[in-house]
Amino acid sequence: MTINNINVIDIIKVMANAIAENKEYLTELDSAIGDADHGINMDRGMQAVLGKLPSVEDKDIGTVLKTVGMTLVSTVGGASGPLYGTAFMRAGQAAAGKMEIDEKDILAIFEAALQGIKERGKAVAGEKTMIDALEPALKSYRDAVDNNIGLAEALNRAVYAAKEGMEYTKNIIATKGRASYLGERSIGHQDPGATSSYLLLQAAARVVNSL
Amino acid sequence: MTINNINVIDIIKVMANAIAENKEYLTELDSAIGDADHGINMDRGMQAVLGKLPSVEDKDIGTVLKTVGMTLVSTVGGASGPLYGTAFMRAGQAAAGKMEIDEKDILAIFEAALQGIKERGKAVAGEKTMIDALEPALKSYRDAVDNNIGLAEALNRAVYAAKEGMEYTKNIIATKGRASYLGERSIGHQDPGATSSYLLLQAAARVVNSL
Amino acid sequence: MKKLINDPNTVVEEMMEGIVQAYPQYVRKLEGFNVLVRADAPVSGKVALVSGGGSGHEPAHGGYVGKGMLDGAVAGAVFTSPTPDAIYEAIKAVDGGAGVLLVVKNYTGDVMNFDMAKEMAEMDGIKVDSIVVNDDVAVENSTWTTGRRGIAGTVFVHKIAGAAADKGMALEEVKRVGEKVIANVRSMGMALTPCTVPAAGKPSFTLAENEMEIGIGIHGEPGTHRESVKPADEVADELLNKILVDLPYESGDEVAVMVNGMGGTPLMELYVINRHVASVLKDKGIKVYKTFVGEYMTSLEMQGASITLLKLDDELKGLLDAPSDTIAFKNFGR
Amino acid sequence: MKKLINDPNTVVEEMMEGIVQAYPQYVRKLEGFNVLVRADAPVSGKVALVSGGGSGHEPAHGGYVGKGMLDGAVAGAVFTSPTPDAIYEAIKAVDGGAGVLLVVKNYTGDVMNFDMAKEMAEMDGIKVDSIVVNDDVAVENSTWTTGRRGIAGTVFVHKIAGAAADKGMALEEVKRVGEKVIANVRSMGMALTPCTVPAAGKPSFTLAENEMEIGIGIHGEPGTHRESVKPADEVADELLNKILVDLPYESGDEVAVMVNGMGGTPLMELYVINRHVASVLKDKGIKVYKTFVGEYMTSLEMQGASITLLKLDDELKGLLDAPSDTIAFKNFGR
Ligand SMILES: Nc1ncnc2c1ncn2[C@@H]1O[C@H](COP(=O)(O)OP(=O)(O)O)[C@@H](O)[C@H]1O
Ligand SMILES: Nc1ncnc2c1ncn2[C@@H]1O[C@H](COP(=O)(O)OP(=O)(O)O)[C@@H](O)[C@H]1O
Ligand SMILES: [Mg+2]
Ligand SMILES: [Mg+2]
Ligand SMILES: [Mg+2]
Ligand SMILES: [Mg+2]
Repeated sequence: MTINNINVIDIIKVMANAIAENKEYLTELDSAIGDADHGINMDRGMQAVLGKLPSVEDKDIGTVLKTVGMTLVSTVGGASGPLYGTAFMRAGQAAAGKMEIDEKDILAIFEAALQGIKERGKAVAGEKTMIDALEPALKSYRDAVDNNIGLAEALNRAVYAAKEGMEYTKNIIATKGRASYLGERSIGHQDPGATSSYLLLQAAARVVNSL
Repeated sequence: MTINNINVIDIIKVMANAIAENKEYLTELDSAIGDADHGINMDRGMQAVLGKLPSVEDKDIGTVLKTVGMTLVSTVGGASGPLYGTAFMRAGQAAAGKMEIDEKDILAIFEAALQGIKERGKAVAGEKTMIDALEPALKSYRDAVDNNIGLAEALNRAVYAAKEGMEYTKNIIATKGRASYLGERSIGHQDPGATSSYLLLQAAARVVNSL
Repeated sequence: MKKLINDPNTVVEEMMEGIVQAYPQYVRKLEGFNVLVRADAPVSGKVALVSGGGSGHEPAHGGYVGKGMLDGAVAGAVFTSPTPDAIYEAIKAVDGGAGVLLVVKNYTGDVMNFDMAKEMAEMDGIKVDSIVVNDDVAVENSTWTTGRRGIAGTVFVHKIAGAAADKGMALEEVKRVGEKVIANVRSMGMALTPCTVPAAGKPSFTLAENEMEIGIGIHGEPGTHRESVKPADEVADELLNKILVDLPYESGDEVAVMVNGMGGTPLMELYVINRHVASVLKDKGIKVYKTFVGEYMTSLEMQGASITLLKLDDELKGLLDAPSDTIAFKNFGR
Repeated sequence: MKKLINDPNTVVEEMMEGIVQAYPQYVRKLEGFNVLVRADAPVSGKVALVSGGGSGHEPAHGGYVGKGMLDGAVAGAVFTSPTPDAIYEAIKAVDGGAGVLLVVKNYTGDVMNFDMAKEMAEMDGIKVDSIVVNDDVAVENSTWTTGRRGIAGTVFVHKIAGAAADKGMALEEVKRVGEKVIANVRSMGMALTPCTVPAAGKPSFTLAENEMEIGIGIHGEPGTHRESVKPADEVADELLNKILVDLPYESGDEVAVMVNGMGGTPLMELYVINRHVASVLKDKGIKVYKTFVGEYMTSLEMQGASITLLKLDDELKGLLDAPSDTIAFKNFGR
């Protein structure tokens, strides 16, 4: 199965809606262990992205993703802006020139995105960040692709793993980002960035499932 | 009937207690139409007066009252400090040198005190101030003395008139003091200064009645 | 009541100590009195300015003691005017032989206590005069009431009369300049929340979550009326509408603007207000010569703001621009 | 939420306009960006300083733009670090040919965004370096965490590195001085009340009437722990105890003190705290060279305070005393 540039634009739109719908929820999560702005930040960024999409409607997937990344970098701010911005910019590099992508392309794109986040944030799994949702998701997705399971199902498995990773963040102490200042007190609270990562992946899977 | 310097000191003590007991009440009245400090101001002053009383224990009534006045001037502040301070200082002048005072002396003292308040505050009856308690009280007292009614009963009548005057302040607009800034909004609230005046007179009457 | 204090009964004394320990280069305290005077007081041959009032208006008035502003500031209990004896001590400590001007805010208590102090100092042969600031347009001006209150506009009086004294003007001249400021300055304030006098322990009034109080003074008193909360621009309009017509301020006038926070308002909000003030004045053809945004005359932790306009002529502009160096009002002369 | 604003979505832009309209003699705004630069930027041949962070910390950082301190200040959304493009524009606008030093507070977001901007400016051939302030002793310093936060001590970095640049020092030297300040400055804060981000509409945490939060940051984050409210002296002790042992500050040392209000605290209370700080330092034989009491690095309307100590040597003393003329930090050189 492949998806084309129009599908990718659809995915971005559904991602923006998912963030808008969960703006308050993400902010509430951030108020428990951060500074109560993650939903606001992400929504500001995704709304700006929506405004940029018409200008890349007929462009290749690489350009679309790079535009999303650059828009996030210049509108989100905070920690999540450079992180998600870098992720989408790297994803765009990995998809440069393509009008269509298949399971394998998406694997490369996903890998590049996560790698970007890790380099920018100098964090690894287990530090109570978005990486705790994304890394297991990527692993599940890679396993599924290696086993030639279809794109839709592979993405569903990635979403499932992201959800588990997101929930796992409740049990651990934050050692990166603002929540790290809380030490032990961060235990029991779900990481907002892991949650937004789960929501973004879920949005992607939904669109692909509906194709 | 006469009262001596010791009785006057007792009166001042009972006055101080009455103010202390009503500190919150007076402040609450002032918070409705003023700046929520009348009880605090008066109590600070009367407590300082209590501290000064031992030094005038065997002095004449004029000295006692003048000391009370000077202490109030230098510890109360606000509007009530100069007003009550001047009242007691003028009362002290009227009682200068006396170790004992009778109904007539007390009339002269009371007149001097009220005159002092009026001069210092440039206010007249009907402006929703302590004068609205004191002026009717003085009138009742003067009538009683003119009719040769005894000191205790004359004071009781003064207290009764002060109470009526104090209650009357609920019905009128303030045109002097801080409450005047409220205009119509001051109606319905009892004036704190009229209330403290009533309490002071009541304290004096109580002591005399117990003699 | 949540406050970073030790004891409501000693809070003013402890504050005074904290100020002197922080800024000995600016002020010293008179032993036994809550009075701050210039570190170098008395300044010989210069007219001295003394102001004061209740505490709780910080940085007023101690923050304005220093070169080019006040020589002495007398602090009463919270929101309670100081007593004559303390004011009298301040007058004696700052008199440099050229006389002392008292800058009094128009409250019954302040006026009476400063008057008594003036009488005491005059008996000592000190030349004392006083001016009474009454810039608050919220309160109707009528001969049969106490008249208008003095609020944030007082700071312009300190600055400009202080500069006049610093320039060596005689007492009569300093008084004339101070009265010119008073004649040309108008203010009005509002509050989103009340404040709590430490000794009282509870707020002086209550406001619902959707209410604000318009026409407040600076002592936690209720204002002239209560309204539903509105956007900042509309709040600014409401205050400006009363201020502008009062003097009136008209096209072609030049003004200094002060957007003053009541103590608990974030600076961010004061700037949002100033944005609208600037645009309204521009629309009306009134030129803004200089603007001051910050906390100048507060009411403890009250959230709210006041707007002050001062109409300027060349003399006032020159004195407003003159150097001042105090804890809370520094001007390099630009 | 009660605020004097018009719209949470435009509050930062409107604040920026309000600042520029109030103080055109100090700052101008870069078109299209929430960036304030010196009215006379770029200053040719001088190392330029750029700082910034989320909004809501006013007067930081725009209030420190001017002679002797910052050349540019970048404002993000409320409590959200600014984006690289805005920081990049600031760098370009203030570079006077001698290079630009970025003063960054140690938050993941700030560090990443400033880093990206630095990379962008370096691609243009601009010499850029950065220093990261991490003065908050509330947070354990450990190599496997993000490290300590930057809070009010940052203002001393602005002042002193700014003075170094103003004196004509080269980028490397300005950086060395800035890092010396960072090595010698420690802070810790607490809150009696939370604050509300306008776009969030409700407080970022809640505290009971008898609770306070210790070890807060400056973004309305909860602190390291919660306690019953205590008298001001005990609160000051609790903060000082962690600060003093950390560097450590010892008998014979000379320090600058900053008692900083979080936005909603009356100045009165800050002075009460300073009184105790001064007395504790005296008891310990630590000499106070200079004290600053006021709102320097705030969290909107939060009530609370932080204490900062900076250990001084002769070089730092000279630079701390050097003249500065900015909206919120004026020093005549005394
Ligand atoms: N170093 C890091 N690496 C990866 N993710 C991080 C890192 N630091 C923070 N995050 C993520 O960013 C999220 C917070 O984003 P946001 O609230 O928008 O920014 P800020 O913390 O600056 O307010 C956290 O929940 C966490 O998932
Ligand atoms: N001009 C005046 N003449 C007489 N009494 C006055 C005058 N002004 C105020 N008062 C009295 O003073 C009382 C207020 O005293 P207080 O609260 O102690 O002072 P302040 O108003 O300065 O806070 C009022 O309730 C009123 O009775
Ligand atoms: Mg956040
Ligand atoms: Mg009162
Ligand atoms: Mg009072
Ligand atoms: Mg943030």
